[in-house]
Amino acid sequence: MSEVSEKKTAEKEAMKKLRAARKETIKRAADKMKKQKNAIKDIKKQLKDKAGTVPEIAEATGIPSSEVLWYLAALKNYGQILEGEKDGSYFRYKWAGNAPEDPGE
Amino acid sequence: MPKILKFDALVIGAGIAGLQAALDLADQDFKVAIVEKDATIGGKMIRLSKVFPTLDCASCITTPKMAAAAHHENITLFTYCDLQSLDRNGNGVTAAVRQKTRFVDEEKCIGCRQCEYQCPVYVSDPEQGGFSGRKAIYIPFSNAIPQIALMDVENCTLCGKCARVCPTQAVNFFQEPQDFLIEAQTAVLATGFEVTPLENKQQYGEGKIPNVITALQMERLLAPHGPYNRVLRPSDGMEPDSIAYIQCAGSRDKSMGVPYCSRVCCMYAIKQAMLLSGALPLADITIYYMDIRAFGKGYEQFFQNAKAMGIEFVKGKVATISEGENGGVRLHYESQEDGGGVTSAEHDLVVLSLGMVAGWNPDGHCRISTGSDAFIKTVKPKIAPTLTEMEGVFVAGAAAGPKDIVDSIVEAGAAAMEASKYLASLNRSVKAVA
Amino acid sequence: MALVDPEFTEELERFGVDTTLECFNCGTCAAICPLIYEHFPRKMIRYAQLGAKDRILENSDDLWRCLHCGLCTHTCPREANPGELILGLRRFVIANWRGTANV
Amino acid sequence: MYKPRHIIDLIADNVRKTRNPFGASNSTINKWWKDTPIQREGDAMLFTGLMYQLVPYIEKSTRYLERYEDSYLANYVRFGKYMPKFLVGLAVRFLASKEDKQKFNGMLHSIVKILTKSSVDFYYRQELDYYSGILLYDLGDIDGFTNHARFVASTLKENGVKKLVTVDPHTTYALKVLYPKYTGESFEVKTYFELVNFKGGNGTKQVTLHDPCFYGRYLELSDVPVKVLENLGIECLTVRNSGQFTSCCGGPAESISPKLAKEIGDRRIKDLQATGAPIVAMCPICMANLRKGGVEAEDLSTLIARCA
Amino acid sequence: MADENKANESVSESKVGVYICYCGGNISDHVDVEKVCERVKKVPGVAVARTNMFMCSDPGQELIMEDLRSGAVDRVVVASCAPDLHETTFRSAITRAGGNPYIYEHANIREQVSWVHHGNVATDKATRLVGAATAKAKQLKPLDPIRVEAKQHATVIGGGIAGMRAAKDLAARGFPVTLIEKSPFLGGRGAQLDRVAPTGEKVADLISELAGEIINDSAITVYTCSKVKDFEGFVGNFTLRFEKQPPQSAEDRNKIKEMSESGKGVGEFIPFVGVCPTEIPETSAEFAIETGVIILATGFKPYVPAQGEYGFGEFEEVITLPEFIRTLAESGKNGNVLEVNGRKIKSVAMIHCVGSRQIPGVHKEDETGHLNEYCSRTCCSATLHAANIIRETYPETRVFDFYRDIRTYGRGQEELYEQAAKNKVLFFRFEEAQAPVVERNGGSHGYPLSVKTKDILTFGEEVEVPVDLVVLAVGMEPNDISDLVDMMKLPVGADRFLLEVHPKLRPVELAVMGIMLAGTCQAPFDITESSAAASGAAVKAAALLSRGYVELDPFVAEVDLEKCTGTGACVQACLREGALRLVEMEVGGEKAMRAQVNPAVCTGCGACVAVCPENAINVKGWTLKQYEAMVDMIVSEESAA
Repeated sequence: MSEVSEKKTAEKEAMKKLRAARKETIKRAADKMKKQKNAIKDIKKQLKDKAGTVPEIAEATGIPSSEVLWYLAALKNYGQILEGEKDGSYFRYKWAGNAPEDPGE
Repeated sequence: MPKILKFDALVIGAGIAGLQAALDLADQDFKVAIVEKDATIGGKMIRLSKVFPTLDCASCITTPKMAAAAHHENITLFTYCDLQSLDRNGNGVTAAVRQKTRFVDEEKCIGCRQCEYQCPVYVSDPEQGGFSGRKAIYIPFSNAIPQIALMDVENCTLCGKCARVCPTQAVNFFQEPQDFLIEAQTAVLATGFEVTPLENKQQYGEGKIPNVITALQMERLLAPHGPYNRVLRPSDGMEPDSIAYIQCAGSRDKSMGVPYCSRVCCMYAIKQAMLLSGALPLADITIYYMDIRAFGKGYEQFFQNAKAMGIEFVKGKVATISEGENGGVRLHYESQEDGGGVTSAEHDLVVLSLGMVAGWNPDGHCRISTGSDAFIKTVKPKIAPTLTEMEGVFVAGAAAGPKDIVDSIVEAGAAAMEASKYLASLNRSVKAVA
Repeated sequence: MALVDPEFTEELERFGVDTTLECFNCGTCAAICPLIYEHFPRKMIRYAQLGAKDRILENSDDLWRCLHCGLCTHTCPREANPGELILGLRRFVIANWRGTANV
Repeated sequence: MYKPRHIIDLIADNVRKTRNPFGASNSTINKWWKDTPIQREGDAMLFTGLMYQLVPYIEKSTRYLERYEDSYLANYVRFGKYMPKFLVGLAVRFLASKEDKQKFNGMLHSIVKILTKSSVDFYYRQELDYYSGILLYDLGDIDGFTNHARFVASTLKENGVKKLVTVDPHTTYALKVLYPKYTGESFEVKTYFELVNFKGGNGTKQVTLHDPCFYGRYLELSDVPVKVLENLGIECLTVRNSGQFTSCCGGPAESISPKLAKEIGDRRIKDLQATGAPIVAMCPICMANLRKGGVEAEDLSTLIARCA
Repeated sequence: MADENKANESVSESKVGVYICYCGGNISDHVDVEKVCERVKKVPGVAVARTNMFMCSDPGQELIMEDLRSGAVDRVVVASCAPDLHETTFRSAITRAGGNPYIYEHANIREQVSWVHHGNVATDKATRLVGAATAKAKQLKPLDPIRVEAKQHATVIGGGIAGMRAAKDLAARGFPVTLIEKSPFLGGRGAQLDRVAPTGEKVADLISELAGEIINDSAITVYTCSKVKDFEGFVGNFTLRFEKQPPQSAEDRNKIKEMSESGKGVGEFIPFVGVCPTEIPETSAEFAIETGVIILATGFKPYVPAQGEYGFGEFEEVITLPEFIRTLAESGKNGNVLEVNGRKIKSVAMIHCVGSRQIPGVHKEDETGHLNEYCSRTCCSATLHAANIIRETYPETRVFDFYRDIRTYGRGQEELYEQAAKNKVLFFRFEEAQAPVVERNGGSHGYPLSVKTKDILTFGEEVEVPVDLVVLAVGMEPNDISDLVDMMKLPVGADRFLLEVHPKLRPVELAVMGIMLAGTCQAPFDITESSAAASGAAVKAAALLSRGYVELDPFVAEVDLEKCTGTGACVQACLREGALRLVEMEVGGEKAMRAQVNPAVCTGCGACVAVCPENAINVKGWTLKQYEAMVDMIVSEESAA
């Protein structure tokens, strides 16, 4: 029992050190993650009720359209976005109803 | 003292040339080690959509060779490993190899991707031309070999979610690189190529003009599990009506330091054009070129078919690219055939047919020099084209100059032949001594 | 059109131009030239390659459109120095004028 | 478009007669030094090549030419050489405004200020400061250029000049690259901004730098002014087509086709205005041609002098 | 009792696993793969049905292996591309999972479905094909491959650079090699060159080196003046009969004459002839060899322009590039102007793509009705190389080059093009439909010929070049080996070159197992590429020989002795000599004649099955019962939509 907890403490210590050593990278990654979370939240909000095209989502969220497409591709990759019907030269995208929640939330 | 592993033959690079050379050696019952810098084997080819002139899907050809190598009883794979040095040593060669850190225990990982699903950070995915995101811990792609996750520490917040969810406790934040030696009697260099850097040609926008993409990026758009699962314009997701190819965007151009022809660009552009006209039947596709170099078996016929399919070929090198209206891309060129003079055309999506530059510089790693083109020098280019300056070390594929897949595979066989002859000569001399 | 006169490129060497035939007619110079004028400067270079002196003299005024800005020379994939070629052709034309005037 | 032959003959004739393309005496044109005390002895000679001084005349006369381009009057240009007053009279006596002359002379004064502040040991002798002949070279009159250049080079040599500080790209290119090739005489040539060696200053603002072709491509000097300004706390914004890929201001076409010059200039102005910051030039020809397109660019010299 | 039940019910108890591939979209773009999967799950005997993006990928194969290991399935059906691509991939996966590779059935739903049908029809057809495969799979029995010893010997046919390269490689690897060459000389077409592009090496040195190695290697037996007469056998056990005879063709006799005039002997390189490795036979003799593998290196011949093509045959001043190369090499330098047959050549035109890149409707077919639509790959570099030699050796001889596309693709070749430009070669570009015209010159310019073309580089204007000589850069055509093609049943492509199995998967192998191809009998190649192809072929041969045996698929005829009545109908019908015969054996205590199969020779064609009145003979793995099961399933409702 004590051996296990000792090991745990040691691990925690090591992680602490590692966090300190990688402080800057972690900060950068965390900032990026935060920005991503907000963007994904905004996109999700747009798509909750109705499917949208990239320019529509970009217009509504204020996120540049190239980034919107990137998020949609990334989210689609992990099953959170589905491609819908084509509308003119653009496709509509919708939030996948049964997809697991984004683990980051 | 680092551990020493012994093999008959060592192959550097697990692209199609390296895999073929390894298979041809292993099929003769030689023990082969493959060292690959990437996290997966398969090289550039596994990242392609379909391949000319047969239009087979690249995966259909590459995956079985990857699987065959991975499962061959005579082949051992060392992925995510850098070759530090390669030196002659007695009758053979010694390679110093560094196993880079995946931060995932390779023995324990079962490739279940739980870590990947749980990871909260999205990272631009180079495997998808940057058009999509993967996570900070990930498996390179679905048909990667081996199916082992790796961590991108530059984008990791050390939140620990991956470690908690891993069913085999494979995540190891404290992993260190491991150095080891491989001793072999012969080696084959199959270090491949990289595409010409975009920065070399300022007039083509240096990658900053929206909807100007590279041909390798187009491979991803056309590939079965590409970023969008279809061809869309990256600036806003529009399905393009007009697509243009700029040939010699990274070759035959002394102003960018690449005077030689890259040999594959004409054919891959034609191939992509054909695939595009299948995927987007209404789209106009134009290829701007200087000379179409369809030299291989069946290539000229492939080119003529493309013309017959309505793909437009325009003679003239595009001089500059600029941003057009509504996400369009404007090309400026001299129209040579219709006497039209200098003109410009606007397209929804423009693909740069970038060329090949050497993938690996042996300088500082082994005593092999390169030609003026920076590819590995061969010493008997005509009758023994895979011989290098180093005894017992042979070269195959694009490592010795731009080459298409067919030529690379054939040359890999030739390198394997040279290596097996070398092995046979050593064994005979050993026998003679005994 | 007139016969090809290969001697001309050697004649041009007197005017400081020795890369006439190094151009492989890709058209970069014409397209990058700020003038955006027909096939200029490649047209002139091609006439020089062919030795079409009469064409050069007929169209000689075009030579002076060139700004000597050097963009074509800088971007020429063959390093054939199109800008200097135009300059050399100007010299040839001027010598021709002056020579003719002397006759 | 004017007949190149007429223009060339006119200019060649002027240079032959008066050592500058306008057919006026150098002393009429070159007066900027009069109100500035500069030593007549030193290490390097300031060599203006008269470009800054000539620009007000060029500008006015080309505006005149522009008016008549493609009109029947254009043909009369060829009589110019028989009537030297055609240009001299127009340009020198009436057209160049005092205001303009002062402005361009002011740039030379700034350069003197910069060199002094940089502790450069330089001197000036107006009687040795000649037009370089570059226009003749550009127009293809290689004989005219060579004759003139030989004269200038030998005059400088005879007077013991070894080092030159130049102020504009055309003269710099002529002296640095063409003179050794065509006259056999070499000088150590530096542009004034290569000699700036002070830092600090009061500028935190941003500017748009227009690289002249000769600095950008022929002499590959574009990085230097950027560094100089950076040291003064001035940020140079990225301009589409700059450095080795800079776009011509159109100026060089002005003697043959002012219309063309303006067309090209207007396109360049679009590139420059895209950044939104004030435009800075470093060549008198560029300045003049940008101005024709409605852009009042500041000269690099006055900017440096102002912010130093 | 229990065992017996199991045996009887084995068919109905077979647990079939069905694995359906998306093939990236190749299949799934047209076939609703998931729907097929759902439907197939309902087919009796299907234990599991799964899909994957790429079944051939490692994770895809792992699905199959996992089901086999866990015992969930014992028969495997993969529905994917054509079996020639991946059947072996999946068989070896089954082997790795501990199963018998022949419990496997392949349904081709790409070439046979998604590439030719679209929409619901495609999905329905795919379902039926998968259903049929499943029905057959239930009936599959484990089989053992037929193992035959491979003769440790290789034969190379053709003594050019590729043939020599392959022979030397295999000998150095430790296998005895026979090299058969039809002419008296080694060196092939390569010997008819001088210096080679782009390295400038002398072929004399290259061929001398290779031929020397061949002659001095005791493991290599060279037969020149020899032609293959007869061929039989199968991989690992071929028999070749060939005849060695005194040279008869005019070409050979000329070369022998040149040899004697050169004063050079056996083993020495004679320019434009080659190396004679051994005495030239004076009498005919027949030989036979038994060999494990055969490498074909039968080479190419240069295209001969049609009468009047660019003035060929009409004007003596029009010659082909090979002729010119020889002329250039043999004309001693004599001043700054090239001389040909005493004629000063001040101006040469070189025309590309003669006999290559021909276009139906533009170019005329040859007398056999063929057009060479392919690019001959080597002519651009060879032409520019020759142009450079002219300009560098004879500065007063001008060169004019007429091309369609300059194809200097290889390492060091673009540099040749650039060098030609530096050497002041003047280029003209023409459209295929507006080829240059070679005409007698009026004589006003002092040149015998003129070449006129609409030049793309000059904005489509017509240009005229007066010349003394026109050199036609002729392409490559395969040597006529129709005898070998018939004898060995070799696959030939539309371009008349030998056809490899697959340009990437098996680029140097022919569909006839044990026969490889090397060099220009496959396609136009330069020397570098021919050498690489030859070594590539050699390594395949080496792998086959080093194993010592060959495993053949067990899909051969099998006689059910209980049903056989010895009618001999099968022996009559058999297409392959030695595959079937009647032998005397004891049946029920009496001697009787019964059919017997030689599995190594049988090709499993099934001709015997069709004629047996007793249904006593079947092809293993393709039995009548299995066929019936497939047909039943195809027409049944179970596999219908």
